[in-house]
Amino acid sequence: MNAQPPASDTIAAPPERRESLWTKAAYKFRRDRVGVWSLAVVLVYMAIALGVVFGWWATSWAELEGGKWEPPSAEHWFGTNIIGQDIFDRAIYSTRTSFEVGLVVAILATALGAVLGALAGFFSGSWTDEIILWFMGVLDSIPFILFVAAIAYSLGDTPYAMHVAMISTFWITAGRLVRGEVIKLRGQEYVEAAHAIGVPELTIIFRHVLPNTSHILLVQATITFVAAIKSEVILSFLGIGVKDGMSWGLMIAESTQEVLAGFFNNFLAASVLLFGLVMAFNLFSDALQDALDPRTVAES
Amino acid sequence: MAGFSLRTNYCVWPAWVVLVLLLAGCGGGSDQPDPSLEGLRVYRHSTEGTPTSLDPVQAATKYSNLLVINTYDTLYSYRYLARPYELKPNLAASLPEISADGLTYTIRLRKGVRFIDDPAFPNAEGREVVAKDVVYSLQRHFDPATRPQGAWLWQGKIVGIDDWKEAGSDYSQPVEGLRALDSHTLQIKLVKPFPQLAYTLAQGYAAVVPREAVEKYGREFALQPVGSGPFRLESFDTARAVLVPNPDYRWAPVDIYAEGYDPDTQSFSGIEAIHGQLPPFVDRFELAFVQDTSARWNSFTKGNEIQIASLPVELADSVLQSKQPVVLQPEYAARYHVKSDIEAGFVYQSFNMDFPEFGYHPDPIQAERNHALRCAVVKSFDWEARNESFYFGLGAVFPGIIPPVVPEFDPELSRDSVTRDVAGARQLLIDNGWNADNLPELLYGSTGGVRPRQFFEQFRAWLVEIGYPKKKVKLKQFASFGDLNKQWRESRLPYIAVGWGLDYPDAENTLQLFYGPNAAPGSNSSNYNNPEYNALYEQAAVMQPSPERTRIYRRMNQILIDDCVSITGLSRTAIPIWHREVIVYPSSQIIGGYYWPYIALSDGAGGIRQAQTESP
Amino acid sequence: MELLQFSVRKLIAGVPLVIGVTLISFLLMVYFGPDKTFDLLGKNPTAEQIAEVREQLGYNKPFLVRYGEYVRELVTFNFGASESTGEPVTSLLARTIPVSVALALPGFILGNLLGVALGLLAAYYRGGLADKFIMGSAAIGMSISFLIVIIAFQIIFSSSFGLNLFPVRGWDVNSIGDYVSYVTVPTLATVFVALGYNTRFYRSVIVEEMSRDHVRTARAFGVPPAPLFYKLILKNALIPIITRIMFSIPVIIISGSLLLEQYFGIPGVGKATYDAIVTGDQPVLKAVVALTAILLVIVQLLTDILYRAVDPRVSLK
Amino acid sequence: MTATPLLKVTDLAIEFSTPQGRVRAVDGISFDVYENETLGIVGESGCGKTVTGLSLLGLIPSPPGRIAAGSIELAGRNLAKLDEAAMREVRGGEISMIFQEPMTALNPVFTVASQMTDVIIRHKGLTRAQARREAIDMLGKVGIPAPARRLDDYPHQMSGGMRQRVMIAMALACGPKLLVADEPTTALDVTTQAQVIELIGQLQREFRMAVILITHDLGVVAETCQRALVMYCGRIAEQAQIEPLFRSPRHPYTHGLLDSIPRIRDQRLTQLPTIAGRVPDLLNLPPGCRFADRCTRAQEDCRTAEPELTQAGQSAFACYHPIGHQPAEPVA
Repeated sequence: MNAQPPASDTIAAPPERRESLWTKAAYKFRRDRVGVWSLAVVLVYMAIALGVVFGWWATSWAELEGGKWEPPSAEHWFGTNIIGQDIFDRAIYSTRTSFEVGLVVAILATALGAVLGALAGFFSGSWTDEIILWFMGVLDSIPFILFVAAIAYSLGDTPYAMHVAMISTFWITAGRLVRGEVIKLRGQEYVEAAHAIGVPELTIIFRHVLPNTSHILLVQATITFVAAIKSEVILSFLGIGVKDGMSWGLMIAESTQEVLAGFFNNFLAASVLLFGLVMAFNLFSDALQDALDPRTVAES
Repeated sequence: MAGFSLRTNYCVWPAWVVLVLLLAGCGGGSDQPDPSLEGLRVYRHSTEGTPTSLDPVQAATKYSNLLVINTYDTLYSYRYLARPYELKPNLAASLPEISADGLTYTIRLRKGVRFIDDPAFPNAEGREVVAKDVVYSLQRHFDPATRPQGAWLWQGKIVGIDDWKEAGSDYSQPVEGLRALDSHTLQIKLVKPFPQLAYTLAQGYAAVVPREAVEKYGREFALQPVGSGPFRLESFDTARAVLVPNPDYRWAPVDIYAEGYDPDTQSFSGIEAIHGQLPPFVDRFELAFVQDTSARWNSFTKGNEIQIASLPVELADSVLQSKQPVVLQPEYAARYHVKSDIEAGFVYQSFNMDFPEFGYHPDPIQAERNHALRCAVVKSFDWEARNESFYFGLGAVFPGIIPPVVPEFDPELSRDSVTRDVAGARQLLIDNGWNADNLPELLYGSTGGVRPRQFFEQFRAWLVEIGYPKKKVKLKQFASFGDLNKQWRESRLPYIAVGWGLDYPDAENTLQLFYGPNAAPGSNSSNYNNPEYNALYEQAAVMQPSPERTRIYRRMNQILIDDCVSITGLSRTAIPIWHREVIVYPSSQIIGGYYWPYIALSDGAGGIRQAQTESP
Repeated sequence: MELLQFSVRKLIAGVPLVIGVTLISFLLMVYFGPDKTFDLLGKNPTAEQIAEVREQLGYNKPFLVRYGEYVRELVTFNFGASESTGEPVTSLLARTIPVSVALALPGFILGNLLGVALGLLAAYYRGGLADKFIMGSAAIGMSISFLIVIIAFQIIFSSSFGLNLFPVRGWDVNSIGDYVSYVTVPTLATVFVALGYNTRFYRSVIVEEMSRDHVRTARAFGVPPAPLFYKLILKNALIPIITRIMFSIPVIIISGSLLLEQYFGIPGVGKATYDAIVTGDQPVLKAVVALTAILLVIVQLLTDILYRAVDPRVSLK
Repeated sequence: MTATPLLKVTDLAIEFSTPQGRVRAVDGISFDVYENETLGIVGESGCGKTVTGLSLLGLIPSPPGRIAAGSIELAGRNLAKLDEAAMREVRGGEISMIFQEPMTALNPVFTVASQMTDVIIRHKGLTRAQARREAIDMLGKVGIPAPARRLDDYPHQMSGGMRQRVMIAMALACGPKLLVADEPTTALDVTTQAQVIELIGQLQREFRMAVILITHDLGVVAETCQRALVMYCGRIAEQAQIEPLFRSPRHPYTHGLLDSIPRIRDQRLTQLPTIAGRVPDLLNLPPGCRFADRCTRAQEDCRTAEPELTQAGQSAFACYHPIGHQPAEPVA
């Protein structure tokens, strides 16, 4: 957790309580057994994903290595699929896809939310704010899955259509949270001091105010990560998700035709791995939230 | 500081009550039969696709076509049990009288056939179907306002029809080649011989509609068939349709021998029970549109839901005892019948010859290299594996584009073009200077969904085996078939994977797929344009079936094989499976949809279930 | 009178939202949406036929003209007929929306009632075993994909491999019995998936309200737990609850449960809309989008009025 | 002042369990309150004074808190042993409490009438109409103009001072024997503070009840109380009548507190003396005197054993090296 606000110049130093917020949070988090374990699980998944990126394993996920629907064996741990591809390799490879989708969407959506939310919050009451709020309201109003489908279809065959679709809806929550926090921070002395000595507004926003919302952004990013992974599965099932490569959603989509024949390998491999990651990330996110919430000090 | 307890329990008892009640309530649901259907003979059908429009001019899909030909009358239809498919008169009184030059067709209509009662008619009473209705129904394909999809069948073939359209599609103006000579005689004059004309009149496109209804319902006509067919539509939405027999239809006792009954292959279905009986044999025909394979199978095996489905390929090994012939495992055989139903059509993949990377190239040397590349891809393709993975291993793999269901099929043709030869393919690439660096990127276009993706992955793996870099074989999935179709029609994809369903059992229907003038936006998505082939096509197209014509067809087929334009082909085998209580010999082909009126329910004792009013 | 003025003001203030929603949706779904042309053409079209269909579909007109036409249709709420089936859009909506509502409502109500009940129990036994168990289950429920639940539930409850209690799919509703039999499995799936989220939500709302100063005041004056919970705390908790429930309404009505409708073959508006997006059926999309926007404005108005009824601090001014 | 105290708190200890372990927020304090007397409890935030106040009404948040030891006797009844139902009768009836934040202490979605009459009906068994008259009467007594009209207002329609008056009216409506006022003026502006303090004093005389005034504001204590406890870190540091406490504080902590009050007569603007250092962590208390680390007078013995509260002259204090010279003797 090194998302501390960057050291700032002497004039408008962020309040000291930030430092203590992060150290306290780290302290609290370390004492949260569930949180630590879930983080460990997430890290294991991440290591698997990195291994795929670097080509250490699951390199032959696309090759036809065996017969149709071979049962699990030493060679194919989860058996093979309808065209003889190794299901274990594909499930492992999909970890990477999940992380890619989750990270890209979480980072970009949170960043977009942070920027627009900070602008709206800092200039709250102005036209900038009105327009951003209007935009949020509008995007919020279109039912999620239809909106995503519409974007995915209008971008057609772009491999990143799904990412774009998710980012353009998921940033809103982050945006609203940051906006609220910035409105609070705006009234603080150090911001007013920076104003008084003529620090440009954008510098104030992005160097002095925004870093102080980083605890909110971090939690929101983890929540978005989970949402993105779960959405990927459904969108891939509907055929508007992952275009290139392999994902758990595609594996589950593939399995819907097989489970009734008793071929559960695709279904189990994908859903168990998916469940594990989502569960771990959910718990991690909760623990993080608790750790960063100043109100939970006295709680058991 | 937040947590405190209220120490006494009773403030949460309502929460407990809610929980307990809800959980108890959840167990209560049950499956009850609809009392209003008590005693009715209900048959529950299923198809894997949903029809969109029921207007005959838009009956482009198998699913629309099925409903159209069963609610409307067509001049001709196919015999129920005859294989290969045989045409028979339907609304027409007999097969057409054709002039010696093959240009004038005279068709006499059955008398006394009436449209169903509908508010569109005076007094809401259905009137008689006359020859003018047939003229009107065909004219509609040349009226852009109706958004017709079948015009290509007759375009440039019926005298004056294109001019009629050009002049503004005015129904008050006559078309020279399409006339009602009297109330029950229709005359069609052709520009050039069109031996397949009678077949086209058995398609849903040619179903006969009353002008009154078209004008009364406007766009909604597409949802409200007003025909003279064996059924009338009671309700229709995206999930299902309900049909009831048309009581005024010309029902007649069934003569299964006249329908082409073959005891050797068909007696298992118990079809003899309907011989001599007077249809309709069901009172209510429910048709569910179930896209999802597993949902369809679940519904089928429940017992009280759909009674017919196609066997999911995933289940072949657990349900079937043997595949050739198809025999069910005993526990299934006790409940179901099954048959193997080879497709009247085939799947194939094709290069788009418009693309200089793979197809025609102004430089003859490069053109030759491209030819070698195409042939290498053809050799890489493992039709047997494709068949094994996705078609129970029961599909018919055949060289070229003349599929086994048409009479012109040549069983003796060399199977080299459908035999995998990795070493040969590699050698071919090396000989022609192809290597991983200079091989062009191959973009594989398909619709969305799981199956097309599996097809692609399998194909890519094969290409990788002949030395194609994995990164150069790319999948491009499109949102809808319309979008993919658009890419083909606009010649924007270098490689197409496609299936073709026969509109009629004549190889002309597949050979036209490579006829130069049919190039994009036409049906020739390969944009193949070979003068020799084109000339042969033009020659054969006007010929009546004959050994000479068959020879020309086969010559054309060979040209296509030699040019390595297409990787082809496979006629898929569907395995319809149905409950034993249903007496039917189904066909899932677009030309096979005429069996619905003959479907009967068994009485469990070798006979058929009679309507309740007749049996005490 | 105050209410009427407020409503009018609020509806006028909703105009930018309607414009925004329709503009963005129109742009995405209709203008850049899939091309319907080739769905409406046969296997072997000519360039002339393609041009005719494009003309009929209005693809050749500039964006502003098309949007302008849309606005006119929006005002008169006359969107014509589906390009796919020819069914008038109004009758399509009238046919599909009740199905979606009937499908989604039981799950929605049960999910929320159970959520409140479990949230209350968890809050009540806060920190105790019951709380840990309930919240642990909620975390598990939240981590299972809806898709997996649907597939599993269909096999468990409806198929001959499982309990075989309910119809696998379809929607052939003529009586209460039919309704119950068709709606049960989708409802169970919805409840299963929504419950985790709902329980967490209600628990946090209730815990939040329980920790308010005025609750301590009430206890300091000897208010017994039952009125404290069901009168004092619940009325305060109603604001977030109303918000959550009201803003679910447009979603229930418009997108329904697309996945459920798709998987269980239920002819609801979610599937109809999805099909329209996939095939570029402009009239249906236009109508659905317009309906969404209008519903939203109405829901916001109703929500504000409800807030007012619950919380005297909210002013309608 | 009668011989028997109205409230007798003996060796009261209150524990909270935290993830890091158990914490004694209040650690063995004893004090008496007599009828018609105002007792001040003073200390920095976190010293345990509010928890002490809440414990009198059985309002310690539980879990995580609980009364670990000691007794709270109100007119001879041990409140610490009462069950919840009996305790509810005490709350608002025999003991009332008013809180620091008038803005949030009233339920925002119910009218003042509803909140007041509920309490009156519950404790006095009156009809709604009678309760209403009573409420109007009480609002008049606490100085709310046009009480009959204001009764149907919602809290947000009133100013902070008015709300605190409403709180007081509610608290006194059932004629409690003891009023616990927890920082009743902290959130108010200065003029209103004075009025509210005066009101409490006036009503105390009128109703002849005992008041415990919990505050960090020594000025308020000096003005209203007869006696005061100074608490530090869950313990009583010093306990005395007001006059000696302010004139000659014995505990160095009391001294430090008094020193940090600005005095008007100091014309020069100098930095106010503050008590250096931090309050020790309740989880890691030093072995000796809890104040030792911040104390200028601390010596070796202060760091080994904790000093007991001892009576010396007019004060009782817990210190080995008190200010002044009186010899120490244990409290009786």
